Amino acid sequence: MAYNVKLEKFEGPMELLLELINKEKLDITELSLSKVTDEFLEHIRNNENIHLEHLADFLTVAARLILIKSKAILPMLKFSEEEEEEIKDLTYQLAEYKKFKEASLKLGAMAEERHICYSREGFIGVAPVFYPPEDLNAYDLKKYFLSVLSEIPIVERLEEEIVSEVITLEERINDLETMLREKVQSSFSSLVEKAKDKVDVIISFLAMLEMVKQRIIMVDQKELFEEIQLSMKNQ
Amino acid sequence: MDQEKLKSIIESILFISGEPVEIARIVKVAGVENEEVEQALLILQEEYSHGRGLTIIRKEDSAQMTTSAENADIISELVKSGIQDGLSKAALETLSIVAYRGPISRVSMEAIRGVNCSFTLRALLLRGLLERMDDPNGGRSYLYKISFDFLKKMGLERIESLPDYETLSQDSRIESVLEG
Amino acid sequence: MDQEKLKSIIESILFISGEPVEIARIVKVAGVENEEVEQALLILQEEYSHGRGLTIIRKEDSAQMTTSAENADIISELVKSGIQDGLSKAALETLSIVAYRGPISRVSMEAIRGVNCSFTLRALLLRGLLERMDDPNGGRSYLYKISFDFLKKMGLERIESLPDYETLSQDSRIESVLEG
Repeated sequence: MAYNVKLEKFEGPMELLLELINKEKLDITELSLSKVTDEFLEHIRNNENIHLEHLADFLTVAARLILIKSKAILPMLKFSEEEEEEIKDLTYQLAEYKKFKEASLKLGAMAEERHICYSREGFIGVAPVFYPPEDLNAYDLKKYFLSVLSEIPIVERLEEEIVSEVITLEERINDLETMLREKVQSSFSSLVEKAKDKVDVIISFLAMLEMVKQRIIMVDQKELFEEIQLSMKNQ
Repeated sequence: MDQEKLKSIIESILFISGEPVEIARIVKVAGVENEEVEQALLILQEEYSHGRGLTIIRKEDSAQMTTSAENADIISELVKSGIQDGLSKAALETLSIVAYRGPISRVSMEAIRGVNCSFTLRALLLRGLLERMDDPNGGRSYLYKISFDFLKKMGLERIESLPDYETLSQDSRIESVLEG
Repeated sequence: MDQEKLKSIIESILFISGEPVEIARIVKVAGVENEEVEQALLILQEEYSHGRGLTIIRKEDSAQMTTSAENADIISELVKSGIQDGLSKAALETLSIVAYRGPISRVSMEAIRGVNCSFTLRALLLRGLLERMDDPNGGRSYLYKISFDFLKKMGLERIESLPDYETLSQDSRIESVLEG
């Protein structure tokens, strides 16, 4: 799969997604998102150096893209209301993000021009007037210092949160995969025997769905919403 | 009070304070009505906006006197100011969302950027380009808004002078929900 | 250089400096002739001499922008008005950090609070609750500590008499932000 975007360039999943869509000169629609899903997943797989703090964010978007792509390829699949909502949200979010990405470029250009307004230090030469608050004592100072201490973010705790978030998301993607598999029965497992990781499985699965769509593999479905049997066309 | 006198008082107050001054404070010190101060400030801002070396920045309920943006090159050589430092891509994205949509919560910001923003927010707060306030809807969360230092850095007299402010400050979905 | 532009530059320079500025310095910064600066200054002085809140005074080879004499009362009123009986939460937090961690630099304080503190520090200095001293590690920065008067007011002989000073001043959470 050919793409030439480097991770360092991207601040987050929305930026990557926007770049992929812009590169294909597409508008922001569900269909466009489904078209760039593979590239997006490839990106996650190939960039082992995604920062832990950003991985969860990339996976969230990946999960939504997988929904969108499966919907585009197999319109007969039924999605829950919640899943439909997630799909709509992503299109909206990307459109919003695009506006602010563009605005941020303009702001960046403005900052570059360095047309800065400088302020002066206040009350130069004005002598301080000693005016202590009447009711403040040493114990109040202790109380406020304790509250300052409790507000200090603890870095390790943040990281733990992110790790558990990533695990939840991996489960989520795993569930998605299972869900799709159940809906479309096939000898899918043989396709993914050599899969390196979950993202790999997902990509293979989406690839298979794509083949269905392009009629490279046969689809046999007795009735709407019944199991679909897949077989290679040349078998 | 005579309007010319009030303008003179406002000039003195803004000059000596250096920092942003709340309109309420000017009202109190000058012993006049809020309206009168607003009116006088508008006139002063207008007077200072044409080829002068000083300018008056307005944000919410405060005003600050600064050097004018046109003289930035010359003044930057005289002052050592962190306000001149560059901004990262993440910082610019975050700032633009806060500038057009603030006061805004971290959660809403992340819903747009799709990325955890806590580190960027912390850095921007430290640099004084953002301010935070308690969320009036309660909880221990904050709302973020831009600061006077942000306006100074961009050379803006007011937030509404940002490009496309009218359109970008509106969230189409919120509007449609309200209408619907 | 256009005289209007030069006047504008002089306004900016005098404003930002606050102190008397040597004419020679203006000449150098603006890159013009001595004569031109003298001429522009005369015009500015004249413009500022009628009912304005600012004035430009000449002393030997220097010029200075200050508030005009007729607003002197207003300025002392302003200083008084900044002093409310209570302190804001930001002020109390800042005060407590200086108490337990002082003498401390503004940068360290901001790393601990996670927000820009310059405004709060200035207010506490003006109110005589804090003192600042030059940072022995050099630079143009200062270290802040609780003023002697305020210590006395709280009935403390030395800062170490604060409750749990030994443990709280060494808290590891603070060390972790300051190292980072």
